[in-house]
Amino acid sequence: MIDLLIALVWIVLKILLIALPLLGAVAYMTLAERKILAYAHVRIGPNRVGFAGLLQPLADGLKLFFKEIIIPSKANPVVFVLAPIVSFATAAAAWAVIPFDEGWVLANVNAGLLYVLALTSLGVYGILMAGWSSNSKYALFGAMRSAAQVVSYEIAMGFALVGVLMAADSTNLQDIVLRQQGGLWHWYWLPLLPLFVVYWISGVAETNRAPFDMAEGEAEIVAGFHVEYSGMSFAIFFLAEYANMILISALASVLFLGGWLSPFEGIPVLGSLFSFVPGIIWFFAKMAFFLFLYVWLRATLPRYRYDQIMYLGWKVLIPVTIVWIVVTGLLIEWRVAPWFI
Amino acid sequence: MKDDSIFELSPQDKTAIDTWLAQYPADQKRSALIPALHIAQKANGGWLSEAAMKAVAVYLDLPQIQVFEVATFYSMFELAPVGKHTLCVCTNVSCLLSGSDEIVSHLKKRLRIDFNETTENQQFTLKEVECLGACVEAPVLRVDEAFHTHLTPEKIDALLAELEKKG
Amino acid sequence: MIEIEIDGQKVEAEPGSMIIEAADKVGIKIPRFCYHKKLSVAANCRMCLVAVEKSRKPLPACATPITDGMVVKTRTAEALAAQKAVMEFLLINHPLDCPICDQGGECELQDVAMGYGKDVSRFTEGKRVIKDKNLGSLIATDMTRCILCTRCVRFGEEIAGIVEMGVTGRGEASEVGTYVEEHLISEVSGNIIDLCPVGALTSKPFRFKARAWELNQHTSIAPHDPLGANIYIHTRNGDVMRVVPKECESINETWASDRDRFSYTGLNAEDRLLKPMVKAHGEWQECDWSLALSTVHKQLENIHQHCGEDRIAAVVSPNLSSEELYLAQKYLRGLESHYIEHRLQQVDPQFIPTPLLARERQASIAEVEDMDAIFLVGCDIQREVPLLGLRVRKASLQGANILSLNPLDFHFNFEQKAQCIVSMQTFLFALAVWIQSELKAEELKEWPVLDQLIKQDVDYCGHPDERALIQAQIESIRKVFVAGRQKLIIMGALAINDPQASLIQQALLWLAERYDAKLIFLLAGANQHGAVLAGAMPEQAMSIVDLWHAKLPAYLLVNVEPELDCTHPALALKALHDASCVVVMTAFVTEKMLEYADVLLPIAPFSEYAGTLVNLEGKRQAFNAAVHPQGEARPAWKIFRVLGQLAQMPGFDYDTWTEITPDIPTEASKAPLSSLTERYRLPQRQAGLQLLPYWPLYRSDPLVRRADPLQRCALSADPVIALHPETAAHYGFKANEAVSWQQEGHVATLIVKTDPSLSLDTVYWPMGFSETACWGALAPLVLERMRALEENE
Amino acid sequence: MRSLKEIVKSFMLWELLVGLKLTGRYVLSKKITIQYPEETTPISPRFRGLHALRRYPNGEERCIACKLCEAVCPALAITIESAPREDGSRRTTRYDIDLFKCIYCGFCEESCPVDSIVETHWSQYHFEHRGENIMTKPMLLAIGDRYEAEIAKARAEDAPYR
Repeated sequence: MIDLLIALVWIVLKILLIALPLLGAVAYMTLAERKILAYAHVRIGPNRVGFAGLLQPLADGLKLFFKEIIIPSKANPVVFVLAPIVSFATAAAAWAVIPFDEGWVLANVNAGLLYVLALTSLGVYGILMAGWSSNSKYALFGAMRSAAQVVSYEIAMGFALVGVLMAADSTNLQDIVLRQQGGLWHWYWLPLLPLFVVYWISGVAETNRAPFDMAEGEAEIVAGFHVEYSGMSFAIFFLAEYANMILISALASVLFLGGWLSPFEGIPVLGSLFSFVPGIIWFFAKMAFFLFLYVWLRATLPRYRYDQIMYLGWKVLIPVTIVWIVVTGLLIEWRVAPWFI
Repeated sequence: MKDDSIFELSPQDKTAIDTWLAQYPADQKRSALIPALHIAQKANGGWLSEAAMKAVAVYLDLPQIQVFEVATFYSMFELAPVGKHTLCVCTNVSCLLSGSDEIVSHLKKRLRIDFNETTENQQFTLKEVECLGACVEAPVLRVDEAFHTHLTPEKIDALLAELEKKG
Repeated sequence: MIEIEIDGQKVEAEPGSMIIEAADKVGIKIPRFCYHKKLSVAANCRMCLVAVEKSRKPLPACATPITDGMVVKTRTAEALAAQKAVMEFLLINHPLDCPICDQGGECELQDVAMGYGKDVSRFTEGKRVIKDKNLGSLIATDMTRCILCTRCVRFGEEIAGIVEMGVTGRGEASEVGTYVEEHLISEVSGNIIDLCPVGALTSKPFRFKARAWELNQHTSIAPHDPLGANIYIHTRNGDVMRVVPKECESINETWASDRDRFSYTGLNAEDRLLKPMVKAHGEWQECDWSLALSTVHKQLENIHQHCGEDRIAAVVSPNLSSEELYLAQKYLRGLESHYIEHRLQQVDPQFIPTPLLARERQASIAEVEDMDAIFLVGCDIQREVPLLGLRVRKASLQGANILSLNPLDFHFNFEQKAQCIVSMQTFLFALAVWIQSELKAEELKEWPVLDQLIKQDVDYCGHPDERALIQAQIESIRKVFVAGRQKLIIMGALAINDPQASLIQQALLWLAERYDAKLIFLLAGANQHGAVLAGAMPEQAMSIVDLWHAKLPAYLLVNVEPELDCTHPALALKALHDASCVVVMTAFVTEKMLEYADVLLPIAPFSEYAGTLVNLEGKRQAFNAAVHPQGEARPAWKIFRVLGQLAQMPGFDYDTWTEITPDIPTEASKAPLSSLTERYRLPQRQAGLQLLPYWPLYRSDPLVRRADPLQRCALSADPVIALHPETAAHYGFKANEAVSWQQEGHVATLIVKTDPSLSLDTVYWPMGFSETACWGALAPLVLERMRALEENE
Repeated sequence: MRSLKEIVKSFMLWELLVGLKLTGRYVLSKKITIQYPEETTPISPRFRGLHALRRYPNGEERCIACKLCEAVCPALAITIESAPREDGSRRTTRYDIDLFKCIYCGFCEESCPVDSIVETHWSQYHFEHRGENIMTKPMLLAIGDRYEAEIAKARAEDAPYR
């Protein structure tokens, strides 16, 4: 009984250990995004609140916290309130299987990859619920677009992951990382390069980020699914979006860049020089790279048109993944070193 | 001091105007306006007061503005009190070429007045006028109703002395 | 017609007309300042210089008569150079003060300077400056701006007959003005504002108020006299800013009288009524329309039910629109009363307003100037209908003989060939003398009244000498009148308001028949014609005086201030004070109204509603609302509509005023009374002084009385009564003496002035002043008043 | 051949990379932001900020109510009412500028024959209540009085180019 209680407390502690830094990361991700976008615009960005604007996320959070939550009179209040919760819950739950370092994982599930895939797909329900319950045409448009987009890119993403699990011969994320041991050239990004690219593109699309942010499309449907949301309910959507971004970045690191593994493993001098760096730092560094890429893309690309998104998803990404799954199969069959020995 | 706001045409003046009126058709009394103004000017001591012009208007049965128009147009009608003698120097082209500026400056110096001014003893008023139509005898000076021609400063001195003597 | 060529365009024009007229006809613009089509040619501005083939120099288009085959070029290099040179000269002395000039934006000089002027002046010497003149309360001057076109001078001499302005001085010292300080005394002086091509003469009440480009223009009809002058009302932000004439050759040509032009200044007078008011327990309270209208409805309905027929009287202004008058009479007749009266100043109910007469005798306004002989009867035409006076003057200048039978010599601005100045009650005798001279003895028997008149001569016309004089004067008038080919008789307000008006009218009708002359009756107000057509008068022969005498329980006043607008004002006031219910629809409140009225309903003055007016020649003209009604004021027709609907009377379901117009008869019903020659009884001749009420030009209606600039202008009358010096001496009055007049308990102190142009025994009594609104009963009371005074002394 | 090159390029995400390179370069470039209240950019003498009505040195207001500014104003922001003053001169009785309507085009200043209405270089102002956006004549004159020195200097600097 006591053991059980201790185990429960331990689990809750571990959850908090993941969730709280995650919230902090989300907060500072917004600041980072604004800063990076500003830099790309040759501006400085927020620098007034706190030193170099470091308290800006806090100010934003406070502001949102004190804002009134308005529920439109014709909206369905239950679904309307539920929608942001669903969005954020799924984004947070997926973190259960992410390995931060060897053994540092909340739930070492064998079907981790499938679990992640399932939860990221569930996230779209939050958007759908928000869009429908708002009883606003813009919100509904946004939700419909989002649903269609997620369904389309789910396939390409799924195929890309099929390549990974073929290569690793496992769906346990820990195992996948461990299979990539041996330095920069042993990671899966190289043999599975097309799948890596497709996965990344699909990931951007899954999280409704630029240039695939059709669901928001402020130019034509003002803010899409969350047009009627304000205050904290809006903030939760925001949290979910950024949590998802971080999740996708983490997954990309795990699946293609060797998770917590050092890039210099096996390289004579550098390997031992960097051996003191804990795995989690490498993991965060890789995640940071992907997060930066998110913002960089946003600063670079204009929004796709709806039909272009569909074209890209169905006619480019899916065929590319199918082709490369076959190639991967052949690579495995022929045991191409150093990945498939 | 004479009150300038009162003026009446004397019976003699009226007869004089009537002789002029007789020369024109009965419905065109306006034709006699200039002679009538001359008569009134003489009667009023060499200048036309507003009262004098109005009296002429009443006598000729004209709107008074028509009398004002004529009286202000011609330089021989004085609209402000003048001295006993009016000296009108021509400063137009012919006279100027024959030395009227010398005559003018001499007159001004001699009388110690400028144009359109009257000497302190109320004897002379100096006026600058346009061509008097006697260019062959330039420079010309009109004193009251007489022309004095081929002027020189000496001639002027003599003339003024004579006029002053006459009083 | 001969043909000339202007700028390659063939133009046909009258021989003797000028190039500029031909060019204007086909719309070729030649710049001009001094030329005006209604004025003589002066050719002193030289702006209209054009090139004419075979002429060595450019010629002024306004002063060059056309010849057959003439080839004119208005825009050749030569013509343009001449025009530009003239422009430069004109601008030499013109100040550069367009920003503070009221003419800016509608200035002919500004417009032409845009086309022909240089942008930089070569003139570096000092500019001429001229002292401003004070021309009275209507016209502001900035004479430095004058370009000496002399349009105003020529207008004064040629059109208005005011020779007060002229050009004095010469050369650079020339200036337009009056030379001595003098106010313009003319009833049409405002036109020089329009004529002035620059900003030298501008409107004083409008001074600095608005810019031409800010104004919205609305067509309308002047509401003060029966001419129906076409005007433009200029508004800005819902306020009337000014009134200018609208060209209408057949009515007002290009002119407007000062009354029409400046009456707008009274529109927003301080005593303007903006909310309905109801008197409750002796206290006035502002209320909303529904309460006010239901109060009116209840009170009138109550009187109608308890007192029976014909117990409610409506006194309506003849300046109202036909639609209002029509609904007013419909409403009143719905209350079973026939007592609706618009003839505020007429005493003789038998006088027949024009629509009842044969139309072929009616002269049109434009015809007046073509007449050879015009006979004015009891008519101060210049001050009754100023613009018709201009037409008569025009006729006079074209050689017409103007004759008059008047109670005083009005000193018109045109020459009169012969006149007969007698007191009003001698008018009939004078006309009888004329008719007698035309008739055989037995024919005269058909005119028992005249017969009686002639026979009663000694009684009727005082002294035989006077009688002989009248006969001689009438004979000279008759001779001149008969000699004319086109003849016109104008019966004026003094005759129409006379107790014997109908007899005078019959005599004039007879004369018109006899000589095939045209007739004009100068009815009071802008729409008396329309009022008759709309039926706004009783069927019975009764006048407004009878209405006051009837002591009715209810009176309804529409746009009328009885003590100022009606004859016998004291009687009117008494009747109103005694009435149990007085409803006043008015745009303005007077103190008297607050005393006698029970309900005050604000109505819209002429600028704030639309309708039609019928002018003296029977022409129906529509006018438009220029602005929205101020406050809660409403057009009177809407008020009557609601009252009719409240009373559930049929025929009040109108949505717009235009639906009412077709319901108004266009022909008046035939004269209800029988044989005209028999129905009269000769009134008793009075001895002694006779009161002759008249409405001065600027006291004629509530709006004009509130137009402050008009009240301050030189032509505005004082509440001063006038007597012939002999009459005054006879009664022992001195000029400018204050005299106390009494009648029926009313005491008033008035100033007497003497005027030798009056006829003997006539008291020329200005109306429209509260000071003079102190008489009221019928005829012999004037004498009583005098006796009372004598007793006092 | 070219199409083959195109296909390869598109599979290599060439254009994306070019784009990323461009934005990447800007991310690293020097920033041009001015730290506003502490730093300001230099202001041209022609800068068009808050309006003012000027006076002559003797204290007489310049405006003569010619209404040209009202007429020229493309946003209909100016409302003028005029009447003769006691001394007979032409003056405004009302001169309102609605700053919500004003587009700061400077036409009013351009059209003014007496240099009365001007736009100062003052651009930092705000309103807290409804109706404060209407600048009335006394307010405009007060602004003119306060900034007259600056206004006169700016006009003088710009004068040679007019």
